[in-house]
Amino acid sequence: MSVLTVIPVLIPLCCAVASLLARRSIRLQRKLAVAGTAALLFAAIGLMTAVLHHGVLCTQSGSWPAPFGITLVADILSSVMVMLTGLMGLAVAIYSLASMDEARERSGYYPLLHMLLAGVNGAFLTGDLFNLYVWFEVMLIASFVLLALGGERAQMEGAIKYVTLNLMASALFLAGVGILYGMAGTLNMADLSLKLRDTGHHGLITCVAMLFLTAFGVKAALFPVFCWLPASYHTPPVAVSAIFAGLLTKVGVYSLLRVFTLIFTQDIPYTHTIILWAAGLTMVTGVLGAFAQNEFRRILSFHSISQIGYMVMGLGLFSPMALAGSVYFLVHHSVVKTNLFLISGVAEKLGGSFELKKLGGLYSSSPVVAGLFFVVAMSLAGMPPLAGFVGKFILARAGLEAGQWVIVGVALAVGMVTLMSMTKIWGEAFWKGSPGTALPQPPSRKVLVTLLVPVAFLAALTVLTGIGAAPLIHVALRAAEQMLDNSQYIAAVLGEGMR
Amino acid sequence: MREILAAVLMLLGSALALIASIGVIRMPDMFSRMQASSKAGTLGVALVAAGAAVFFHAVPVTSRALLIIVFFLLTAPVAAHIIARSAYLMRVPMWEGTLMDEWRGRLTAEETGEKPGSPGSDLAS
Amino acid sequence: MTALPLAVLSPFALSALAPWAHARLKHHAGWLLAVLPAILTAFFGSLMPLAASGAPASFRTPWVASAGVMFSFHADGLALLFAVLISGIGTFILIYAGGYLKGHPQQGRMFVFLLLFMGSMLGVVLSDNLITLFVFWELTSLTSYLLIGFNHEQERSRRAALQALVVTGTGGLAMLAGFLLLGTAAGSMELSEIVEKGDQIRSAALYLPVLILVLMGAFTKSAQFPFHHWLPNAMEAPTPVSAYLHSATMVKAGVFLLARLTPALGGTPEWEASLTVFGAATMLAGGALALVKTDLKQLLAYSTVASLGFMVMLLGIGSPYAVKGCLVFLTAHALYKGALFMVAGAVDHETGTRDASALSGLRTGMPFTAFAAVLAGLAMAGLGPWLSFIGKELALEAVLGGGNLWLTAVTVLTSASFVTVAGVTGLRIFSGPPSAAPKKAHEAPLSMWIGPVWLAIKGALLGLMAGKAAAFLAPAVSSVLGRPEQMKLALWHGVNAALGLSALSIALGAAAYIGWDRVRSAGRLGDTILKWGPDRLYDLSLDALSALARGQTRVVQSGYLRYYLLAVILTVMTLAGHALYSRGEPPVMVSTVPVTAYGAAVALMIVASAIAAVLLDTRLGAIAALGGAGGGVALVYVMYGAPDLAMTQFLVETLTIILFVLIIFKLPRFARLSRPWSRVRDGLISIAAGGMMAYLALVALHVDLHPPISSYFAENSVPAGFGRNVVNVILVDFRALDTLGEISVLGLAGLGAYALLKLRLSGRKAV
Amino acid sequence: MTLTEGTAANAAAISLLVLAVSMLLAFVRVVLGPTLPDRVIALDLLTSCAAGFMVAYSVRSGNPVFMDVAIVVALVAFLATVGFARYVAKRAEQDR
Amino acid sequence: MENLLALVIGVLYAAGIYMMLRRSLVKLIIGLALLSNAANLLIFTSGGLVPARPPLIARGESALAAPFADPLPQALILTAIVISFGVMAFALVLFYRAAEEAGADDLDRLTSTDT
Amino acid sequence: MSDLILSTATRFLMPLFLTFAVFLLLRGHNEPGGGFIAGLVAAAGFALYSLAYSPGRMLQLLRVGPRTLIGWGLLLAAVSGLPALAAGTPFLTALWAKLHIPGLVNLKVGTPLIFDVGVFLTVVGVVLTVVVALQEEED
Amino acid sequence: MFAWNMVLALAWAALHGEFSLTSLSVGFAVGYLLLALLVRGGLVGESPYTARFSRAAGFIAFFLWELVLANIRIAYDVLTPRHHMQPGIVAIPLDAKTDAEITLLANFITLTPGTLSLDVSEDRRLLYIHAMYIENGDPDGLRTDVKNGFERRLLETLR
Repeated sequence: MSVLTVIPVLIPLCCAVASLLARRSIRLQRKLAVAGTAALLFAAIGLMTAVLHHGVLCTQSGSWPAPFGITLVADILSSVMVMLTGLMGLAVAIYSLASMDEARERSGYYPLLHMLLAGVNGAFLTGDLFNLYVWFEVMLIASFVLLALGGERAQMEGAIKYVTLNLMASALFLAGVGILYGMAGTLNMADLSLKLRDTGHHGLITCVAMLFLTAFGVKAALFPVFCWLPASYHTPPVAVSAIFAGLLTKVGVYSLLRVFTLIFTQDIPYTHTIILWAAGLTMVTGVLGAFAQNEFRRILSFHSISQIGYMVMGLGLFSPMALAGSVYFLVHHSVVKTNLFLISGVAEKLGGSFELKKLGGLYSSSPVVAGLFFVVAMSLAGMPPLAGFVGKFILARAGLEAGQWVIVGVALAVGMVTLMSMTKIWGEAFWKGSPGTALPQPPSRKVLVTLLVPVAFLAALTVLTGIGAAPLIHVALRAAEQMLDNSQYIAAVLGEGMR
Repeated sequence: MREILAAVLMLLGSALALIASIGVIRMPDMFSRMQASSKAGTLGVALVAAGAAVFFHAVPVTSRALLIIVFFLLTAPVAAHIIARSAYLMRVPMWEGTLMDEWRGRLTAEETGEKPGSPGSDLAS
Repeated sequence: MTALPLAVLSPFALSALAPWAHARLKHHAGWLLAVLPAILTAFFGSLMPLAASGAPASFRTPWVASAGVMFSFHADGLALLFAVLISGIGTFILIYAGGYLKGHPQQGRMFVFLLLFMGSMLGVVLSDNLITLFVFWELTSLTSYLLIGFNHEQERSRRAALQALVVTGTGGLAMLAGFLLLGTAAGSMELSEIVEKGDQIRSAALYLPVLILVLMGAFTKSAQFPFHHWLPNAMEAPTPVSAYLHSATMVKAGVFLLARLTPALGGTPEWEASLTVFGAATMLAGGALALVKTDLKQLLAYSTVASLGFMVMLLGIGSPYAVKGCLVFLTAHALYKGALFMVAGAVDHETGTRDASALSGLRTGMPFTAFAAVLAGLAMAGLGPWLSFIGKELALEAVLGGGNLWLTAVTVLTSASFVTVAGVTGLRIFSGPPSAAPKKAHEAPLSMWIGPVWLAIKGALLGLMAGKAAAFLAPAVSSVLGRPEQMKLALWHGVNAALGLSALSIALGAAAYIGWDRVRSAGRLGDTILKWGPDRLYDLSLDALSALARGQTRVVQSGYLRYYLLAVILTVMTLAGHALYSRGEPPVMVSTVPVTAYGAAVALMIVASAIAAVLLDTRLGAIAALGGAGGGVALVYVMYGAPDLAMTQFLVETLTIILFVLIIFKLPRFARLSRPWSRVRDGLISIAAGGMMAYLALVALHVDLHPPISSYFAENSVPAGFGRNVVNVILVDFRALDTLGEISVLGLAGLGAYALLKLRLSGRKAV
Repeated sequence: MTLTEGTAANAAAISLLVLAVSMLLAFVRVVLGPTLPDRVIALDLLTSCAAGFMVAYSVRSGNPVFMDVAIVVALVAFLATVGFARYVAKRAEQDR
Repeated sequence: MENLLALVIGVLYAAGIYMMLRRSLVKLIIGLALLSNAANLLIFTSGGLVPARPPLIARGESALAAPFADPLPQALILTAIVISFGVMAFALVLFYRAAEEAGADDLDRLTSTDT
Repeated sequence: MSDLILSTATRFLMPLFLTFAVFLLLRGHNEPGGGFIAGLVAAAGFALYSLAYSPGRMLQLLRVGPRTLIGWGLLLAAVSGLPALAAGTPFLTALWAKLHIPGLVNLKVGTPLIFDVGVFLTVVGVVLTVVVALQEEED
Repeated sequence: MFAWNMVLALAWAALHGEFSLTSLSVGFAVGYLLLALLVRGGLVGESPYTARFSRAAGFIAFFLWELVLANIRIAYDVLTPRHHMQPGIVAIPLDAKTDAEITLLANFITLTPGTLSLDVSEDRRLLYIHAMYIENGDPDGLRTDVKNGFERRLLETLR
């Protein structure tokens, strides 16, 4: 049973190595990409079921008992996130088959993709703070390379900012881990939670919490440290943008959720108020940024920021409903944003550009793509009955229950502006007549179908999780309860037998 | 006795290292600085290592000390040589008191890129 | 009763088949698709007795139960009244759309959207749960966005569609917040329960916010002043859309909501004041502006705005007369306005113009259309023995009963305006000599005149058979008033004040009709005012938002990496510093490990190297200084018992230098790029940041909350790990997972560097 | 106190200081330059002194394990110098 | 000694941050290197300093004798050093390629992808 | 950079580097050393060779492509954790066996050592990949 | 070849700190493997080797003496305020032929007083050295010193 907590890391890791060794055969790598991500999804589903039935699962890697070795822990939050990784991985892997250029494939695209997934899953599953740093770095370096792979000028510019700011965040993270170890003498998160529990308003711990907040804030793209995201997300190939949008910032949010529910709960009125403020400002700046853009993927990038604000808002409100909203929003946003990026790629293939000015006429020429975009975009904008609405609704409800009127108002208003910029894309790229510039050679039917299969799959998912939101919300609520009452987590990690 | 021998060796070695570093600061041009560092530095470290060998008086330490000495004796001159050669080719300025240069004469103009009156190129990159 | 949700969802299901039907049957598909709403009309009609008996059909199943969301429907009188109107008019709209958009390449999509809209609208009126209602509410906004923008290649259509969406969407979001608060105040999300708890809600502290937020939603949807502007603009939509959404159904959703919530929220001074004031203002604005328009659809749109204001005002008054008047008028309005819009569409379709001032004498070319128009026009003017006449009488009665002179005056003026508009749209263009229209007028096809004719006749019949109408409307009135209410309708109430006022308004209207041209030229002023009206305001606010967005982005997302870095640094400093300051920082204690002279010298060297790295203006010099710092750090590791670290540090330092040296050749030289003041600023910030980290290091060193876990490693390394180098045992055994990740990082870095050097897609330098 | 006592240990402490000062002096040359080869030889000397420092520290602490570090330093310092020299030579070729 | 090392850490951080705030790519990367050194030293220092007692168990012994340098921070730092080496190597190549694509070392010329 | 003295010296130094590296690798469990350090030393040796001769010569000497080395190294490290799974214990649990050849070897051999070898190979592979790529870039 | 292998075996044993048969043979085996690898890679050709330990010992003694002298002289020059040196670059004709001979000679020259090898000419006939003390500005004396002192002894030892 507990082996399930390792499998989601091992599968992509092994696939990465295998693709690396098979670097001369692209065909093999492609097959491996789809098979590996499918297996990952399968394993994630297994993990999820197991966690839902048996409670928190963990593996003491190397058989070393909990605070000493590295524990891999899967609670509901983790398994939800792992499931997302599997989903996004599979969708993007299939999409890549048709969209990735051969030069990049030859240069190690697939191993990098697998490694990215391994890093992300590692980060989701680890129960050790330093190990979290390591997986962060795995994920980061994989993303660095994916971002820069190809070496076009825009990619380089984006990559420099992305790399520098993320390294800065890593350095902060590392410093925080070091100081925390110096104080508490342990790295296991459950152990830290126990050891820091009774310290009360300890200035230093709060201060370290702020180091973590900033470090994870950078990775999650929170205000005011999100600048790397809009600078870089639109530069790499679409499939890469998509997987980034789906997973990378989520790891930051996940870490915030984990750390600020498990470890730094000594001074909730102080820390979580700051988080709430950051969330509100993130929403506003992000959405305004998007409003100013005129390029498909840049709009999407900025929206990623504002949506991150929603996820973090749940953490700031710190109630079961709010945290459930965060979890739900994480899932929703991954699915939707990945999909929007994928669609932007299809639009580019059909219309020849990412610039809204140069796009047009897709509503008439490609109604299926238009329909898919509309559904997904409206989900992002929080239109009912799609998933985005449910997430926003739960958060708004939680906010009102907590009496946080301002943030709810901001969240709703931001939803409105999001809707406006989604309709901007819709109006410009789809409704508007074709601008008459020379269109590219349309992709072959086979290519188009391969591109649209993951898009349609994810779109169906966003509709389903909207209309049939109940099961997912149930899971999210259970996850939230586990977060708020971390005794289960701690017992699972520390209470198991010694070697 | 052994203690004292070790102490003397180490002090001597570190003194040599100090001399080397003073030489590196004081000497007027790159080549003479190198003369100071490549010899005094190497011997200095070797003496310190020898002092350690004497102090511990055990086979593993002695062999390690020997290894250090051998490494230094092997690498230091090569390092000095390649730096000096590159520096020369780069036309690092020599001390004004330099008496002769039998190499420059034998390098063809094409090899050196000799231009009348061209000063040493700026190496401060 | 599961038939209820099935009925609501059936249009959605059918919409999935519509493209297929259209592909097979082309424009005839409208006839086929119209079967469903016809059946639905009958179905909803059949539920009416249940509602009248006080045991309305309902259905409830959990949706998102944990968040209090039920998928529940409740078919009381009010809901059924609307449902019948929606499906009934929808039947003819589908048929009409088949003819109107004949041959249009995207006609299939029109069917899809219309059906989707119909389903959403049915959902709005039948929902019992607030959130379910909201879901359908927003769906109507969305579908109407798609419908208004149907002529999507035109900029104006897109603008109108967006405007409608933005205005109604904003209101919708406010309403969502209002609903959530309402649910909190009432302790239930089910409307059927909420309406029972009126007193509890009205006395709750949240009452005012709930009221304001809900009104925001209702007013925007129902185009109340000052949010009315989207409705006339929405006339960019094809006529079936205007007829359906913007006269008969969607715009009435707001009225519906107010009626629905009257038992819960109504009756307070706040309610009354806001509804009557906004309603009256809307009536005036709509009525006045309708007079100065010549475009048939614009004319009708503004009069619709005025009608909506009328209904809102009546709900504000809230007396039984007013409610009855409101609902009767609403029904009548839906019938005649739908008919008139379809007429206008048919005229446009056949003649190629909608300019009322340019059209005349169409009766000969389009007899059936003219018939419908005249009937509907009479209804609109409140002249004939039609249902609308009864409604107007009731309304006047109610206004008089309220005793408010202003409202009375407004009502009369608005009614007069209706008369004029009715004259123009129902009479003027059909009478007189035939005009020189762009196209020779022919009668529209059956699909396009059957609707208006039927609706117009229906309006007339309901008036003539007032008893039947009363029976039909009574349950709805009871729903709104929150108690069973007897209802008798009669055409003739005898001569009273209301009749007098009615006559006055007709006279005024007729006068305006006769002098229509003069009225219009006088109304030019109104046009100029309109330029600065809410429509303009909408544009301005969008521009302002845009400017704000651009400005903010320029500042925040400047593109300069160093500002981003500064943001990160300043953020962490502010947060951490404030945490220490406000949470009470622990004091710094003195060192416990004695300072050695050589240790100090090594420390000095690291400091000197770091400073040198900053100050040196040659790249390799700076790199050499970096090497010095790294070496110094390695010596610190040596001094404090970490040989493995020292080795690694040295090796890594050296290899880094090698890499630098290999690559530096290709990098440009240092240049002093930044200005002095920015150097000073950065210097100060970095010193502050460094100081903070130093302070943190010191504090952390002396705060030992718990002893470290390392003793475990010290004890188990040999017996369980079989290694005497504890660090290495940790690396390859205790914490091997870290190491696995770490070599993955390393491997990726190597591959990445390789790929980056070898793959150059920009073609600058082919390899 | 974990450090050893005795004549040799005291001498080691003194040589540690002397070596550290040598490193500092060598570092001064690294900073002063003026040419790259000057810096390189100074850095080379600096690493040699660091190796000596480690050896002396072994004596000071009575733990010979640090001599292994010195071996690594000795081996690897050479590599850095070769790297720099290579760069200088390339520059020389380029300037030619 | 801790005070002194704290000072060193502070200076390393300050220097690293200052270097990163310059406009030159090379300075940026040198700053990064200084920063990672600073972070490592921070971990090392805050884990506690024990002079001259490396965590090596003598032959024949089964456990470390009481005062010993904490091996865990050492293992962490070792990992961190290697990671930052990998990242540094990649960043170096990346920056080189960026300078090549942009034709300059000046970071201010690399602003086209924002907004 | 063809330099007679350097290249000759390299020929003598290379074996030393590599011997030392293998030495560090094998004893890393007990004394300072281990896969990283050994890998870095070995890589330094090869890098020296590459600098003194040429990347091509170095690759000839290495015979396995450095990128393949990375792959094998990662594979070895990852796979060393798998036997534990087969044995029903958590991932990366060490399995040890006594390797005893009378008069020659008396060692405990376990999966952590295999892991360390994986680390070694990866490190060598990475450093050489980058060095070679950069050197080729220069030319 | 064998000798070099032996050296590696010894180094191995030295590193292990125990000169037992086991460590020596393991060291030999490791060294053999590495060397075999290197030979196949074309790094190490066959190198002539004959044991001339006595001459070697004499040479080492001579060299150590020279090394000490060199250091004293440098120290003197460094520590006194005036520069006594008369530097210059001198070309020295070579009798040494093989790579190893030339390299060893150059290295020893670098390590001994006042001289520093700079380069070997393309045709391997000249060794350029930087000398600190060219007495009276006469390079020939220096040349003779080097040729008779170092090169002769070294070649005698090696050949």
